[in-house]
Amino acid sequence: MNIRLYMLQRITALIMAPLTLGHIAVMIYAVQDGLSASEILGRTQGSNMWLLFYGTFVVAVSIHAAIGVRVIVSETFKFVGFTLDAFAWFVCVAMLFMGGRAVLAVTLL
Amino acid sequence: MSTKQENIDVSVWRGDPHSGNYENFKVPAHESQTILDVVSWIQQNQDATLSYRYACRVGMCGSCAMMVNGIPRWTCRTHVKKVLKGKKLEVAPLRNLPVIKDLVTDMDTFFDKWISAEGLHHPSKTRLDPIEEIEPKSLGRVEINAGIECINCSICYAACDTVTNNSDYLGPAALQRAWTVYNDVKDADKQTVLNAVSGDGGCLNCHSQGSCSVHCPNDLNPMNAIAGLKRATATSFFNRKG
Amino acid sequence: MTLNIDIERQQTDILILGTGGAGMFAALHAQQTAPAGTKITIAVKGLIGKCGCTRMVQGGYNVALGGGDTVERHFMDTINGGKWLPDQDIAWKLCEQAVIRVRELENEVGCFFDRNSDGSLHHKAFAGQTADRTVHKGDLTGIEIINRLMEQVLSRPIEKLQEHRAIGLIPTKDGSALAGVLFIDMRTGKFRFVRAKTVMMGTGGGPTMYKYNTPSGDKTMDGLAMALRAGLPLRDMEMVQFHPTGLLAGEHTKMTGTVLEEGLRGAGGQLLNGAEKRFMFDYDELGERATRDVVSRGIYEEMRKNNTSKNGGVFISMAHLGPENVRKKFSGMVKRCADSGFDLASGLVEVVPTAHYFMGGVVVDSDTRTEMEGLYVAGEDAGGAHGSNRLGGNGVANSTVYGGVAGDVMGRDICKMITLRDPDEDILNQEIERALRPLSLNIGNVQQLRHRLQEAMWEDVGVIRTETGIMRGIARVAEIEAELLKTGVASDNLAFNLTWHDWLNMASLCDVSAVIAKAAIARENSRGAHFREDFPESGSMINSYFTLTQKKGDEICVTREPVQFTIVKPGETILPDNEPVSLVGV
Amino acid sequence: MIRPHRKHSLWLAYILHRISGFGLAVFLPFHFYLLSLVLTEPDRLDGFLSWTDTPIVKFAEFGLVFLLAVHFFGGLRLMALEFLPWSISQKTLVALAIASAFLIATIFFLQVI
Ligand SMILES: Cc1cc2nc3c(=O)[nH]c(=O)nc-3n(C[C@H](O)[C@H](O)[C@H](O)COP(=O)(O)OP(=O)(O)OC[C@H]3O[C@@H](n4cnc5c(N)ncnc54)[C@H](O)[C@@H]3O)c2cc1C
Ligand code: HEM
Ligand code: SF4
Ligand code: F3S
Ligand code: FES
Repeated sequence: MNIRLYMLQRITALIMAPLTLGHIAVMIYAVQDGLSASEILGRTQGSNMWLLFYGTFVVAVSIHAAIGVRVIVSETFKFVGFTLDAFAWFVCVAMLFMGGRAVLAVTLL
Repeated sequence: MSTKQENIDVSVWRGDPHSGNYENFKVPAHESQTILDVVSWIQQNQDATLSYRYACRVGMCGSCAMMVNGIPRWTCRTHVKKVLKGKKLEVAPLRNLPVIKDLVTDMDTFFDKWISAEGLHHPSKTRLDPIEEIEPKSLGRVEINAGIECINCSICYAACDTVTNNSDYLGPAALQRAWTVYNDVKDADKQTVLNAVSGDGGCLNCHSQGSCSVHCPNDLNPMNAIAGLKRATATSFFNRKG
Repeated sequence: MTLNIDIERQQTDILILGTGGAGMFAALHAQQTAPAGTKITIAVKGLIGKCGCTRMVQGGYNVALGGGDTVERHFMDTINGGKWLPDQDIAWKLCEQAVIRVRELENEVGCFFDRNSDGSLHHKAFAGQTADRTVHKGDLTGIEIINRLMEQVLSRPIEKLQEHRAIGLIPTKDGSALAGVLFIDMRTGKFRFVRAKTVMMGTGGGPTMYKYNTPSGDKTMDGLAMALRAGLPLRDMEMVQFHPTGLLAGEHTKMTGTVLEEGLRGAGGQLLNGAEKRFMFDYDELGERATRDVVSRGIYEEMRKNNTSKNGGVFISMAHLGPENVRKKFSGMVKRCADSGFDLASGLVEVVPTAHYFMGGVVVDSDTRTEMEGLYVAGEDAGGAHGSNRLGGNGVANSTVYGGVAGDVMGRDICKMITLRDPDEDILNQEIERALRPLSLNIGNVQQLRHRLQEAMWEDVGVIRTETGIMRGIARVAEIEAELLKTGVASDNLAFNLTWHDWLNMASLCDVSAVIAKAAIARENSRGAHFREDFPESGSMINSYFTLTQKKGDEICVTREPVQFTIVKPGETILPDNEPVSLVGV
Repeated sequence: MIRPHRKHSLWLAYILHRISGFGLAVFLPFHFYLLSLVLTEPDRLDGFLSWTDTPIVKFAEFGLVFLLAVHFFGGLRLMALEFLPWSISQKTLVALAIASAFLIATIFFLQVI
């Protein structure tokens, strides 16, 4: 763990904190009001605000999770050096890809 | 004392760096009896070849730590009654350190890491200078006082799973010492300390498992000290960037 | 026995034995003083910095650094406390250099001693002194000192031989100089002979031949036993300091004998006999606040009268000072007692006098040189600084001051020593044979012998002595030693074989016990720690003598040597005329 | 079996944080996948929406929220511990974090049902 990874992990966590809270709040609020999922989608789709909201989340979570999994893998399976970095990058890119598609799906369409 | 002699069933890890297993002994119970007393009774009366280490026998030297029923403890100050499960006791060498023989571990890595963490004073003055006036309530001193009575017993080091999982990790005691050096107004080279503890095996690896603070026999709080180092590391990261 | 044992041989320039205050400072100073490229090796029976008594120092360190205190006053207290027996040059240098050493500890080594709230150094009052001069770090001063020294030593290019037990000082063939030291590498059980140009011995004495004793378990008089065998003269060997309040918790626990802090009595702690009655005022008008030797004798008297507690001691009681208060003020002691099952704050805790410090030691000059070229001795192994009694706080001052002196002197002397000396191989073999002896004998119980030795010394050469008692003690020690020489130890695995080392410990303890007893016979008066019921007077001060013990052939010879009053004579003082007698409480 | 030296709330909080973090890292991609079905197969949007009504998916989604809640509060606790020089008992924080996680997750669960 070096200082850059450490700081990135904390900063992304701090970014995600309000976003997750917001996300969960919206969900609770929405469902409580008897709105269906499709109505939520209706709201988010085409909105740049929500694109930004979830886009940021996906970027942050990809970085955050990649670093997190990197630590777990290095401690548990003793991965080091290139293998470890490659693994972390893979996680990051995969998350970005999956998350990116999802965000596009719920906001752009 | 006419009551009939009670015994404790003690299983003790025996072995060398390559292999080992537990052996069972029956040890007479006494009213005032520490784990160290139990272990040395075995060596003195039952198995003369049992190896263990101690020196001060009053909790000052940190030589006698072992795993007692799975928990790292100073054996000279652990009363048998405090840890007895039924009438059973299991004693093993300290975790996370190589075994020399039986209950004796090689503590060199622990101390090497202490030095790698720059856990030592970097003088700013000489023996010809007067003793510096330092208020005991000053901020740095309060931080130092909280951590300075460490006896380097390695109990925290044995308790920490991050040490187990990451052989580069400097460990709680070394980092705590570094934190005290970092807070010392007399120290001339705090940046060296910070560099030493913010690198690969440094404070950023700590996951705040807290086993160090929970098991420290002196009630010190290395977890807190490490958090201090993390803060200092982060601050200096931003300062250098900015 | 033919010796086809393989001995590992190695060499160094400066070899240091022990990692107490003396050993560590010797290493640091040698490193600072010796020419670049000098090889320094430090060998120790335990782990570096984690054994020995310096680490166990509670009360603190005497130094004349404030409050109107002066080196002269510290010196006069030391001489008075030692009942005019100290070597005055050694005592003077101790007091003078302590000032520098404490500054060095603070400024270079990184120790921090407690401060007053305004930031200035705090000095506390220790019994028997005329000024508040003891600097300390709470009541864990030794941990602060040794941990900081340890870090410095570990971070320097000094060769470490840990868990290496010195078993013999090996001279040259002509016996004039030291060639090197023989060790057992305890981890493997192998012998190692280290040749060195200079050797500093700082193995720290340790009167652990008494039933109740305070020092760490590794200290068993090895150094003095080696010096005795090497034919070096030892002085003041009858002088064993007892601490009055050792914890008494039964024979089967190592807690027994460990010190309950002096401050308990100072704060008003009361000593009660078996009937729970105070008794110290029967012996001294200061009651519990009298000096260590007086209180120890008071307790011992009660014990002789059988006015004892369950385990055969007396009680210390703190409860009348308010349990909460006690818990706050002596938190460390309260916690320690609680860990071993006693309630110091509100209950009664059994205590007993316990052998604490050994004033006797190898004869050295104030540069730590001995009679034998190449051998230097410092710390508790060296005699002369304390005379018949050591002031609380002068022990760690002595080891750190003279360890540093030894390092400096060796660092300079090494320049004159071009080559290593060749050992007397016969003596080397003899020492190996001596150590191997128990491995080929029928196995017995060494610990039982140790108990018997401790009983004998406690009963017959202990707190209160008489000629008949000491003679009986000498006979008992001889008998036990003879049995030891017939007692074997299992030899199937010599790696970390503690029982073998117990045997070797016993051998050292028996040798030195005999010397203590013989020196005690030779002193026919009572001074400081040495109290002869048959000679209760202190004798003429101006004709003071100290005892000198030396092994000649197989014979142990004790002589009396007149004390040289090189700085001040009894009845005089070096303090200026109008100085107050005491600054304490002024 | 939790080894004896680990039996305390701080270690428990650590392992919960680790498991929940890892769990999130494993399951979040599935969540993403579900959502992205919208993009790749718009026709199945309706199907998807009704699909979320099936108990198994609901349960999975609840699990995700629960993990997130645990990890979220655990993470906040951690960062508070690291960045704020607090000296109050960390144990209360741990308890608080876990309790809140349960609370939120349960509210959410009840609401969805
Ligand atoms: C409980 C206690 C409290 C004390 N409190 C005070 C106090 O408050 N103030 C004060 O001034 N003094 C105090 N003293 C006395 C003080 O500790 C000693 O005077 C001083 O520390 C001795 O230092 P040293 O370096 O000579 O020996 P030590 O510190 O005892 O070191 C001896 C070293 O030699 C090693 N050694 C022994 N045998 C061998 C061998 N055969 N081979 C290799 N190495 C060996 C030991 O393992 C150890 O490392 C106290 C002593 C005790 C026991
Ligand atoms: C929502 C707010 C979040 C916060 C406040 C947060 C906070 C943190 C923190 C502080 C750590 C460091 C733990 C340590 O070093 O011991 C961490 C680790 C981790 N996080 Fe998060 N996180 C959040 C969301 C997520 C999400 C959504 C994921 C998954 C996709 C995730 C996955 C991980 C993983 C795998 C780790 C590594 C765990 C470990 O090292 O034990 N986190 N998190
Ligand atoms: S911090 Fe506590 S447990 Fe760790 S080495 Fe120091 S005294 Fe031992
Ligand atoms: S147990 Fe280990 S992970 Fe950190 S808080 Fe203590 S060092
Ligand atoms: S023997 Fe020294 S701490 Fe236990």
